[in-house]
Amino acid sequence: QPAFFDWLCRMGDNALILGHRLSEWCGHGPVLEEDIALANTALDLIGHTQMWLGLAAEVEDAGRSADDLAYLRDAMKFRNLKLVELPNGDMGVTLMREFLFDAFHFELLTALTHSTSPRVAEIAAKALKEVSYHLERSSDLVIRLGDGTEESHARMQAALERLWPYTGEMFAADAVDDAVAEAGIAPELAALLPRWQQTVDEVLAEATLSKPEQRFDAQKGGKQGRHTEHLGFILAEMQFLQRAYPGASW
Amino acid sequence: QPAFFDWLCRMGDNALILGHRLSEWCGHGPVLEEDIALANTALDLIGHTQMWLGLAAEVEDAGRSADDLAYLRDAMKFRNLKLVELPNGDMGVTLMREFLFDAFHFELLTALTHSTSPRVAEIAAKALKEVSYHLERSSDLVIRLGDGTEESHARMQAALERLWPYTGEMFAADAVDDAVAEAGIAPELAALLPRWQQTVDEVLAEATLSKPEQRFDAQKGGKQGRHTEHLGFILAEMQFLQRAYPGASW
Amino acid sequence: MSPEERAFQERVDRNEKIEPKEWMPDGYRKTLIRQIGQHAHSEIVGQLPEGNWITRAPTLERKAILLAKVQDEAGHGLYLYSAAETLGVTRDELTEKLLSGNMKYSSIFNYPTLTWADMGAVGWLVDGAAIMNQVPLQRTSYGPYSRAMIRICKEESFHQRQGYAIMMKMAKGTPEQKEMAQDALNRFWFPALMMFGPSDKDSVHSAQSMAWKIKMNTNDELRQKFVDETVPQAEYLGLTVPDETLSWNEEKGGYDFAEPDWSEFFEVIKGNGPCNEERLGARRDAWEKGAWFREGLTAYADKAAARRANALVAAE
Amino acid sequence: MSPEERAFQERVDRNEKIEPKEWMPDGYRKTLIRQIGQHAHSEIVGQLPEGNWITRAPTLERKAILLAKVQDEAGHGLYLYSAAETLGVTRDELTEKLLSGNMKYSSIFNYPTLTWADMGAVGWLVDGAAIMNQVPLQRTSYGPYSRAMIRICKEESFHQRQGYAIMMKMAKGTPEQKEMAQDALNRFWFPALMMFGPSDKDSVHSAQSMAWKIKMNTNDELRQKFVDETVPQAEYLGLTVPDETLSWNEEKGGYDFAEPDWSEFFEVIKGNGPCNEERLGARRDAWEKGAWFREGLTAYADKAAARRANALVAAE
Repeated sequence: QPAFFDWLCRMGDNALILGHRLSEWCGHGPVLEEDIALANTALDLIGHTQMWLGLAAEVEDAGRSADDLAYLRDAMKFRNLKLVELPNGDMGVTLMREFLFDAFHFELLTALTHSTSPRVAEIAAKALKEVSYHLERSSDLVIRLGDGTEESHARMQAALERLWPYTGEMFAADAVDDAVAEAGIAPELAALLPRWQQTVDEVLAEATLSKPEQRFDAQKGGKQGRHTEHLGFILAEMQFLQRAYPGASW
Repeated sequence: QPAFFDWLCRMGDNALILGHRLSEWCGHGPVLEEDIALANTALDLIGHTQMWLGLAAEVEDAGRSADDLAYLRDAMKFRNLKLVELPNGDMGVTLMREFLFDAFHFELLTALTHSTSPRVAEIAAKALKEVSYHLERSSDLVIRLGDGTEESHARMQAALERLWPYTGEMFAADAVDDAVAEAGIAPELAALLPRWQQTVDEVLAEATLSKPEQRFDAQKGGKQGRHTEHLGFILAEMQFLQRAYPGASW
Repeated sequence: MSPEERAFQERVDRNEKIEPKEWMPDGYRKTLIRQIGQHAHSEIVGQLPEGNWITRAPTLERKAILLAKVQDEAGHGLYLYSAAETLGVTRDELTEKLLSGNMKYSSIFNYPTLTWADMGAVGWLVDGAAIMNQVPLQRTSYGPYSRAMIRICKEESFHQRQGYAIMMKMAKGTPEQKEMAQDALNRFWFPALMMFGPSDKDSVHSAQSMAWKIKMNTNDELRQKFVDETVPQAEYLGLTVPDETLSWNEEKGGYDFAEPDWSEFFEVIKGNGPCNEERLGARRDAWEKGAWFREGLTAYADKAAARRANALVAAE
Repeated sequence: MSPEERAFQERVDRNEKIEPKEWMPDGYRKTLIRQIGQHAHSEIVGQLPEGNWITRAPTLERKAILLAKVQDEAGHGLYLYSAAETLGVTRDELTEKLLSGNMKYSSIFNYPTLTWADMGAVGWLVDGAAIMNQVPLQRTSYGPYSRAMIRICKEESFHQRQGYAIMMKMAKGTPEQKEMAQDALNRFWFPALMMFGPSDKDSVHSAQSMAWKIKMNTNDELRQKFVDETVPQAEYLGLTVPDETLSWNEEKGGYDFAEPDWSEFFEVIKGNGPCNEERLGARRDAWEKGAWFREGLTAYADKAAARRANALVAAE
């Protein structure tokens, strides 16, 4: 049960923090269509956050709500991947991150539709529809920008190098992951790796980008609450009103 | 008394917010000497904050401390000038802002050493020593960068244009300023303007910079709690720990 | 009036819609491009003051609602740019004009959003005033514009209700929340009144635009209507409209109210508003930093087209 | 050994200080440049993890103390670069080597500061380990380096006490604060042990450096000393050192403790630490963005010199 709660927080926190990062682009995108698409993706992710953290709150059964979990935990208690909390960088970094995460997210949710927990399966099915579209869109843009101008190619390659060491954390299982896998709630993370690699290989090839040679798992710890220095600043901003006006209703 | 409190908050908040902005440069300055000088100026300003807000808390006599005032007021209750909350921009903007403020700060503190309030006079005398040095340094750098390369000249001129509309607020007296002036606590703000103008004119001339033609008082309201959108983000960051862990001792 | 012009005016008078490829007077086309373009720009720039609070929205639900709203605004920008494009101007041309300062956007977006209550006030007052302007424009003479307005008005009135709901929460909330709500009303009241433009007597181009049904009501008519609808809403919230002269005028069946400070209005238009520099700066920055992105997509499209052409040649 | 080298070594053995203009072996000079340079770089990069919390310091007093501390570190960087410059290398040359990755800085600064307790842990453990390394270096053979160390050690021990004071507040504070304190100790313990370098048996260059009195103690000696001093301090705080094997060894009069994970150490040195990219990125960024500033000051200095020269000519 504590493992299930922890795992649900991981699902919710990934959606929340990535949604936060994407929403930072609002009004600042390179073309109007992109502004809309990013806001839309952010909106989907906030919707997922409500579902995952809502279920986490139920499972915990300690009187906390999804909002309490989102707004009243400090960084040590957040369970998101380091990948999703990195700063947006240029649009290349933002899109490459989306793609690398979407490709994982898609495989994970697909597997979760067969979860032994009906609630999890139900949320996954809802989210999967949206995430299929996220992946379609981010793959497409990675390909077009990778195989665009020299500059767009260079930026996409740089983005890939920057993010690569953070991707391994998605597949690095710990005791929490093992416990939910054993209960049939979630898949073995390692089992998702081959299909993720295949998607990534195919898209990078079409995008004329080279897979980095560095280790892909140098940067871990987010799932256990050991984050980058960036998360604290995200939370300071995100949680300000709830912290400054405790108990107020909005 | 409420006017005195408000006025003391203005003094303290200017120091606090400008100190905050300068401290953002820590470790990111263009040369080591500059890193040190900016940290030192920030440190002086935080010291002034402690004195002004400390006195404000005493005058208010409502059980609040200087830290309470710094960490538990939201933006509407902050009384600093808009000038000091603007983002740092490049080092040109940062130094030009310092100069424009230092030149005012110097005149103001000089006058305050003759305050009818011995406490105010005492704080002003302490702060004046440091601010004399701030002004000396920022004038010198404005001159050297204004009369440096073409690029440094252009950046300093751009910084001046950007900041100019925010300078008039320093001299725009309202009921609070009138009340403390009448009580002999503080000078008439308008009386400080000629000497400020003279300092600015002299330094800009030597820096080969042109005084902007726009209005110098288009941007006001900070002293009355109507700020720019930037202040809220400063406070979210600055106040995080006090807000997240109410009542904790640090 | 030439025979063509007369025939055109008669169609307008009969409430027929003018469609893109049909003949229209040059002035009609130019005025429409200016008006629709400025409206589009306003939607785009209008993302910024509300976007400012997305990352700080106080609950997940409020965050989702705000995101959806800002996204709608970008969508409105899209419809409107498309409508303008039917008049023979490209979106990029219009954007360049915005960024160079040759075209304006609504001055209201040069005011800052300082507390969460402003998310309420913007929805309630700013969208409210916008709707007041836009509802009649659903019947405007230019077909694509009229159709864009119909879509937009539907969404805007939804936004206005959401804004009012936020104001309600704030006005009925803690003392601090109520203070924020009142402060937001204080700050946005007069700028909202300015959204209808200067008094009719000072307004240029109005008569011709009204004859062409590009403008359907006078500025003063709309402003009066707005005040009459909004004052009772403020009362219901328990908030005070920041106008001491406000009073019900039985005879005219509407409120008497103070004019906004038009010198402030003209200062803001001149660029001296609280956020002109931030707003246009943000848009310029987005445009400049996005150049590589747009160029990348174009280059890919060109390559893809060339590849398809080559494939066709090879197949023959 | 040449006669010069022999004479040099005898001076070192007699604890005479070597001064800048005096003869010294090439290897001595090079090793010192590397060591002092890396130490200087560590002070500069070391501003970043603590700088990360200045804007979020929880009280005005803590903010002032932290600002002063980070400022001291920059000052230490200055002394050390000056000491290195006496060996015939410029600060800019050293900086370029740092930024290109050809010179290192202490790996400890590649770890993030995640909570306010880290401001305590860094002062207590990181400055503590640094002092342990530096105190003996006050007696190092190279005069300018020795004098820099004397100044630095005085300030560092002040910093260490401040860090310990923060830990005390946290460890004796609310349950959340205590949790942060324990977590900080958990994260910084082994990286602090790594600060003394690999075990003596794996350490290159050590013997020569010790003969030259550039290095005064072996890595393992210092590490043991650090553990022996620090463990009781942790106990006094009521915190648990994250080493289950830790135990008092009566016979050796010191603690037995677990070695850090040296593969992690080498990974961090290779660039795979949690913050390598951020730290070096921040310094590169500062350097690049500051180019116009440095060039501006240089240009002004040149102009001013020319003006003085002209004035002299005119006066003659």
